[in-house]
Amino acid sequence: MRRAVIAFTAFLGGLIFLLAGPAHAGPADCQGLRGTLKLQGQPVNGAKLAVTTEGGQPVETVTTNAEGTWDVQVDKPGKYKVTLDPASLPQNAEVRGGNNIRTPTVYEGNCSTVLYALQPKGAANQQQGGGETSTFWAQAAQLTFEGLNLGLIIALAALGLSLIYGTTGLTNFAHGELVTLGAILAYAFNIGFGLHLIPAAVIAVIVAGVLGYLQDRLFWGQLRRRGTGTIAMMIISIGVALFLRYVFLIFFGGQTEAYAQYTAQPGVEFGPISAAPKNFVAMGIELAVLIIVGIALLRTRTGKAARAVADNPALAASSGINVDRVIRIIWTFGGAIAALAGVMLGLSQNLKYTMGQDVLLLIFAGVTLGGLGTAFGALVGSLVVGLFIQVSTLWVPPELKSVGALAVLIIVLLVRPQGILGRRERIG
Amino acid sequence: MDWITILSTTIKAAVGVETVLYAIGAIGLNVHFGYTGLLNFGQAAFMGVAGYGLAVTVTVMGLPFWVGIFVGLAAAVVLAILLGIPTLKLRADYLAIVTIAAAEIVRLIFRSVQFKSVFGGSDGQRGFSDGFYALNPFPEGEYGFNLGPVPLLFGHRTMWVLTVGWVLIALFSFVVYLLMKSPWGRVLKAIREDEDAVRSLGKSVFSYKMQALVLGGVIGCFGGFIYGLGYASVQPDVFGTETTFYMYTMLILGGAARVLGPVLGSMIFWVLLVLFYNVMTEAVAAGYITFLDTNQVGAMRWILVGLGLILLLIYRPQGILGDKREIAIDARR
Amino acid sequence: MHDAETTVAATDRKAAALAAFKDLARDPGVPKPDPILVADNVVRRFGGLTAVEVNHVEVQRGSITALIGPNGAGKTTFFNQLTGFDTADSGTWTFNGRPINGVPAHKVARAGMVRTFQLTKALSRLTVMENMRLGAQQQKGENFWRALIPGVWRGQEEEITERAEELLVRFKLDAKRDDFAGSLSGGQRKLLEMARALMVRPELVMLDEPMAGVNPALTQSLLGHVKDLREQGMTVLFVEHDMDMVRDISDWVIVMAQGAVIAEGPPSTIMSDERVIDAYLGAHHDAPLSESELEAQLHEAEAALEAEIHETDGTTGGTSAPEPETAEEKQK
Amino acid sequence: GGGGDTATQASQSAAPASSAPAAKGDGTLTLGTLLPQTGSLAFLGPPEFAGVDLALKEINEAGGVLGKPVAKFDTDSGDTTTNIASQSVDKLLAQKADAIIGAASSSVSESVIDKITGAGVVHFSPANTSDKFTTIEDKGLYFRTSPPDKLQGRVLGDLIIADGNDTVGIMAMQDSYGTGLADQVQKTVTDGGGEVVERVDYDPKAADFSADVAKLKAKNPKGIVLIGFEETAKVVQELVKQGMPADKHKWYMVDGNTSNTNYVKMPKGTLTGVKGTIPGAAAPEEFQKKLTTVDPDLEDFSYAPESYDAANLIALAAEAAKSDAGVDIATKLEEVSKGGTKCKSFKECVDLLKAGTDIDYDGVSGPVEFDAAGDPAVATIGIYQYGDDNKYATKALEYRTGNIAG
Amino acid sequence: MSADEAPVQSKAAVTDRSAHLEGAEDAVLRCDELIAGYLPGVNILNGSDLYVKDGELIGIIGPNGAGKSTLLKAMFGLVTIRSGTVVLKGENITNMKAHSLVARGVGYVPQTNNVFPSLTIEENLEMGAFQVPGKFKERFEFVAELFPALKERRKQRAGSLSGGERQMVAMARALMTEPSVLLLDEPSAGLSPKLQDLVFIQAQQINKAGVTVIMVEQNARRCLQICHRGYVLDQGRNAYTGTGRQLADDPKVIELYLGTLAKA
Ligand SMILES: Nc1ncnc2c1ncn2[C@@H]1O[C@H](COP(=O)(O)OP(=O)(O)OP(=O)(O)O)[C@@H](O)[C@H]1O
Ligand SMILES: Nc1ncnc2c1ncn2[C@@H]1O[C@H](COP(=O)(O)OP(=O)(O)OP(=O)(O)O)[C@@H](O)[C@H]1O
Ligand SMILES: CC(C)C[C@H](N)C(=O)O
Ligand SMILES: [Mg+2]
Ligand SMILES: [Mg+2]
Repeated sequence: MRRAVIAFTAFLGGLIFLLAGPAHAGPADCQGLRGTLKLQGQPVNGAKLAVTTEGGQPVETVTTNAEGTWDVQVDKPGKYKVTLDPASLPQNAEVRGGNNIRTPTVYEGNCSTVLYALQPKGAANQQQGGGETSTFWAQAAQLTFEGLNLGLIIALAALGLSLIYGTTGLTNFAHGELVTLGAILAYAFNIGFGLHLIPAAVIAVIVAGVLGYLQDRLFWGQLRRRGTGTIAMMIISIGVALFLRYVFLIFFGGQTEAYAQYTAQPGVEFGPISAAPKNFVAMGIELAVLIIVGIALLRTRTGKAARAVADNPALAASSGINVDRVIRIIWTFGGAIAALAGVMLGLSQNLKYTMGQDVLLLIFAGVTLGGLGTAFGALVGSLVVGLFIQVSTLWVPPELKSVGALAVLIIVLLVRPQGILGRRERIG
Repeated sequence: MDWITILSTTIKAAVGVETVLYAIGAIGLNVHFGYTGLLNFGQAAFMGVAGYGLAVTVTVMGLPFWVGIFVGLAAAVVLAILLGIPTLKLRADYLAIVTIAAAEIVRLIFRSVQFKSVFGGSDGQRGFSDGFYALNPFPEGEYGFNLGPVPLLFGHRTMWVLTVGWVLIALFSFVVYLLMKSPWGRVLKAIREDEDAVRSLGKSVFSYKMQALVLGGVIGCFGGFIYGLGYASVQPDVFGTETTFYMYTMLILGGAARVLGPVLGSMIFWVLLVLFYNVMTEAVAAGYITFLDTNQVGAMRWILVGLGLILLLIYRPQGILGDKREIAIDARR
Repeated sequence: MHDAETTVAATDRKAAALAAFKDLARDPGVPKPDPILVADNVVRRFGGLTAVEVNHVEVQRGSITALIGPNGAGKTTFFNQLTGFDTADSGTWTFNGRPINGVPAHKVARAGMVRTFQLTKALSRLTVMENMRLGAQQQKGENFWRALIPGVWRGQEEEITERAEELLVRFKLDAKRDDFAGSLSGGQRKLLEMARALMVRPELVMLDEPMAGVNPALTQSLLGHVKDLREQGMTVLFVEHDMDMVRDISDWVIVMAQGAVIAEGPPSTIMSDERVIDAYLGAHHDAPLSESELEAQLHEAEAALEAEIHETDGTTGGTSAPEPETAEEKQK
Repeated sequence: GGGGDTATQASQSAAPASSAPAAKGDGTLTLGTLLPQTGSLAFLGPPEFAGVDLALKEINEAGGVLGKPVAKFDTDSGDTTTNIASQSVDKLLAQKADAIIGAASSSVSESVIDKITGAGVVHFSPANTSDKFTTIEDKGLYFRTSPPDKLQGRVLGDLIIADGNDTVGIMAMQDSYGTGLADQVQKTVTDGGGEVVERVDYDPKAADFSADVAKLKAKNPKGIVLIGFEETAKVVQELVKQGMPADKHKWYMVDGNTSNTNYVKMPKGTLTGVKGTIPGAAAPEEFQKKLTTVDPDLEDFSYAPESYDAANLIALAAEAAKSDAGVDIATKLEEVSKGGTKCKSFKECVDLLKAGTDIDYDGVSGPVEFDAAGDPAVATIGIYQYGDDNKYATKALEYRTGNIAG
Repeated sequence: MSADEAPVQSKAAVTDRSAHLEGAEDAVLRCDELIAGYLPGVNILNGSDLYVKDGELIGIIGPNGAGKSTLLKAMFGLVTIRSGTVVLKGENITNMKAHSLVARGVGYVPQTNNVFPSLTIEENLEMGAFQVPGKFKERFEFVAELFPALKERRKQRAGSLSGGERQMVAMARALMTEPSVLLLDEPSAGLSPKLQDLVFIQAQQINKAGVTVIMVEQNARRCLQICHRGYVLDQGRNAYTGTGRQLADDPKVIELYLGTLAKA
């Protein structure tokens, strides 16, 4: 079945190529209708076409020549009616879809082309008739894959956000820009310094980690020391987001860019799924990072200290935890992970100075859905968001795909106000 | 450099249509966030449903202007209730995300091709403001005065919008002032601090939150009307998350939970934005700034706005009118 | 000393309460002559843990009832169920004969049953006075439309303020009147919490460890106030670990352990109940330690310590540990 | 308005009576630009600014307009998510701009057209292609050098049919440009005997386009039409990834995404054979060179010719009207664009004008003949084809000139 | 109700600092004329002095809002000291960060917010032993014996614990490190009588082992019974000082701070 479709497509491709050459070599000042009739790549000679005005006034009746072409010049621009006489077609040919009447419009000084797609008799509409259900499931499989792909990238970005939120209580609206930063840094090393993307990405992630460290050291940490409240910090982060985004615009420009390697990597078929090899590698890396960080947070001393700081910084300090140090580590990792997410996003899609901002809402949705401040929550929530966005397009128009995911967010929170993995606080 | 133009546009921006509409939206937000502690990040949606309510009623259904205003108001109330029922039981930060999500859903529906015949797709709707301008008491011409060499003049249409707008601002500020001094406002502020405590004192938290949500939404929806009427058009992307962000910025800038905070914040925001931009374009054009070209000035202004916002909050975290003591109380305990 | 006149007045109500309890059996769940609150089969589980499993309990109207029990016995959780702050897995309870299980918290409070929180809930960025005012019920100005016309609620507001001021003086918070509640000390929060609950003018006030962290001298004077409340016809149900207080003011004591009511009775008898001593009071249930007891305790401790020091000798470096004897000498 | 010239034409002035005496006809032609420095069209800002700058340079080298050098103020149009455009217009109006060139996006133009035309200023867009502007209420002050989507849609649709695509899938950016153009293509294709088996209107700001492409894939169309801006690069990636490369399906692009910079990093041959349509006549190469003298960093040239022509036309109309007031310019714009001695540059035209000759300015972007609605009546659409290097030859396969109307 | 009115204007307050200066000479930890507060311009501590000698058990009592907790927090670097000094074993530690004090052997149990709600009990205790992770097992066994309830529930999140259970966790957390100076802010509050006893005994035992203990208590009588010396703090100043027994028997202190209830 599948094989047949592919073969047929290849055949069509050939057909198109054959058609492409001479079709529009007509005279520049042409006013009328024309067309070419072909059956399986071979011109159809002697097919009869009757051209009438819209009202039915006969204009001309023509027969296709040896190249299969026909041409009717008209005096007045306007709507015309073209009828192909099916009887004049070769025995084995028929018009696909069966409709042999066309109603094209002729514009002043221009020729309009009229198309009759011919097919061997009985070759029932292969194009659409390929069994709706199998297409549905193939599409569903592809979309599920896309959902996982997107979900994992979101999860990575969400993890960075969740780490920082969890430790400092900062709702960081500039997180999208940290994602962008990673992508742009990798771009700079990749294009600017001519490194291969892989080392470029590694360096970018490291640099972003260092920048994350410095950001806390020189900025957020200072604010904390001044006793700036979390709401003020949140608004400050909006300022930071604006600042960074437009700095990117100045240095990177407003256009879309791609990395030097792996762009438009041709897809490979895996059963019903068609995907680029880079997607699989990226997903593997993402999953590994997510799980390692998640476990580290649960098991390592620093991870626990991070959660302790999140709960109560003063008490953490009283327990001998160097709060500033823990927060700095988190910022370093958070920045690096966000950057990695950026590289992955840039790899999977393209780079733009607003790329992070564009996914910020999804990141927030993922974090919230999973339960704020829980590492694995971010993973679960983001996967749900990613899957919903993609799979929902089976039923809703793609332009509304975010609606599905956001609606799910609202519904889940209705049932579990604390998020999927979140815990309710006790009262009293 | 053309200082006269710079001054003129800057001063005009302090009272201009943008200032008015953002101020109104921010007043509503102040009721939500400043007083009740509802982190509503969907304020733009309230403006949106109002603007579209008006636009669709007049252009698509062909009904009179006043009916449009009524429909817009009703739409805001309905949105508040629809949004409130599922969300008001959520913790503040969850509420924030859900309201963003809801607002995005509203915006995406406005801009979708599916409903293009009703909402006009991404271009929105226009041609519904005639009813409003028909009421314009100002005859055609320019109004204002010259401040020395600086002309501060508005056309009659703008003048009419501004008059209505500032009257609304005064009205809403007064209402908020009255309410927040009253026991009703006290309950809201208490909810902001600790819902359970308020519950234990016999107040229906849900009902008060809902009232606050509706009130803030209805106030905010007038911002949507002013937008629609001021520009004689509505477009979906104007009612995106950014708009809400800017309103928050203004609110915090002016001072949350202060009656005039949002108004002052909005004025400062737009003045700074316009001033930065004008000065920089002029400076680039005149060759004083050489490291930027004109294309980058637009970006530079947002950089400066971001920077200004950061600095303001660092040095005055409570906002211009805010109370330092309130900030010093750690919200965590 | 200070509450001479209240003591006199108190006697009749107290006597009435005592009389009501006089002939009651000392069994858990014993029926009271005039119960204001009756709870049946209240169960609350958290995962595998059964925090509350109360078969039957009644609270006598006009009395001061203490609810005691070891930490984690389920006292607070029980309060949460009764007042609608948590949903019980099962159970029914009535207040003034009206079933109120499943009723939301604010309605419970409006019905006249008000609780305080063990971990205080101060409304941080409201002043102490605003905190108090909030407690008052049926405020005209709490209606949206009426709030817009100050004239409508002004008078009532003044009356409320006056009442609040009186309470604040009693609770020694008058100096903090215009400070943000968020700036109060731990003990002051407890005081505010209780004063605010009293602003509601409840029929039944449920206090969750009201005096933990409150200065003893102040506690003492506040006890007088609580007794006053009883005189005004209020019913008080309180959780407390301070046995002096329990003994001083309660007419009746209910003991909970592991979620269930294990004993009930007047304070004097309950404190000598074997189960209660075991589960709750421990060896030194009564009165502060006498000198000799203290000595005994110390020696015991020393012995244990001696053993420990021998074990861990050398591992604890740093500070030069003084000889135990020195410390003991100093004590004498 | 001041000056005797304007007084004679006052009767046909649609502008409101101005109480500020110095507002109009001050002798200096002042142009304002309202073009994207930020926002979703930021990438089109540079060529558009360059076009205007080049025209201005040439105009002022040729002695300016009405004997004075032309003044110009640049502003940002942002995009529809901000209110920047409106602020910018306020500023330009305060600076006494006589004509405003912009905005690029139809949506942005729509949001400020009332403001601009209400002030009696010419609103001249080099890039708006939405059909709406043909019929919009504009007091006769709105003009554009870019052809409404009708023509491009027609040409593209016919091209698709001529190439034998009986099943067509359309991916269109969801805005007035994208959906308008897609509608036009769809209509032409359907009339010509093809079938549009899937039409996906996507949100250009979407995080990714895999679902949109998956929809297309399910229908497996022969021809795929990509209508959008720079985000098309993402769509292309997705098409390649999901197994619908250009060598299996026929891809078609449009002016918004037929770019020589957008796809160069893709593997060789990704776009081989892909065709794209761009409004504008032949031989822009020399013009492009001139542009790079104004802005050496230019990579894309879309709408630079239209911007250039817009500035020239305004200047010529001002000369013809002997006034720099917006309303006066507007009355002459149609005249200088057609019916008379053909001329191709400002210098050439202005000399003819000074000699009292009726001129017909033929621009870089095409013949530019305004109809009564202020749209170009005739325009040329070039059909370009990509080669192995993922760039298209600057020489088109074919140019089709046609009337927009009809 | 005389006691309710007017806070104490103590005439008997330690007016002569000489006693303090003299006693403080060989102190492990001493505070001199501390001035500190939370809000700008409002001082909560108005020049309080305090010293504690090696191996001493010190009690601090006083009315609510006197500044007892603030004093502890100031010593521990959690409230900014505006003037005055804190000296630990000869080293000036004024305004030093809390975690570095922990490294110097100071432990602290706050009055409120004294557990990490989203961490399990075990993790809470692990945080207590943050700087000496090697000792965790051993110390855990020790505190588990003191508060068996904790061991049973080791995997329960502290946020769901009852008030008293939290207090146990808080106390246990501080005991994880074996500090040389221990600051306790109302450790017995909210505990059952049985456990209150335990806390006081434990404080004494720890003290016996050579740990210097400073204890703030509203269970004032009990506190004064076991402490070597006591301070009465009022309005941010030392109102009375003396040995525990002296204070406990002082009629003025009884009237103003201790009450007569517990004397029964
Ligand atoms: N949300 C919850 N999740 C899990 N366990 C809980 C939760 N709430 C309470 N518990 C457990 O239920 C038991 C009863 O708690 P409760 O707070 O009612 O005790 P209490 O009697 O008030 O104790 P205390 O005197 O210490 O305040 C405790 O063991 C506590 O750990
Ligand atoms: N975070 C804070 N911000 C502002 N003021 C505060 C803060 N914490 C405490 N205060 C004020 O400082 C004073 C002393 O508080 P502190 O907590 O030290 O009292 P305390 O002696 O420990 O009382 P308690 O016995 O009730 O715990 C109180 O008046 C209180 O209002
Ligand atoms: C810059 C252009 C591609 C803009 C597009 N023609 C529009 O009208 O929106
Ligand atoms: Mg409890
Ligand atoms: Mg304290």
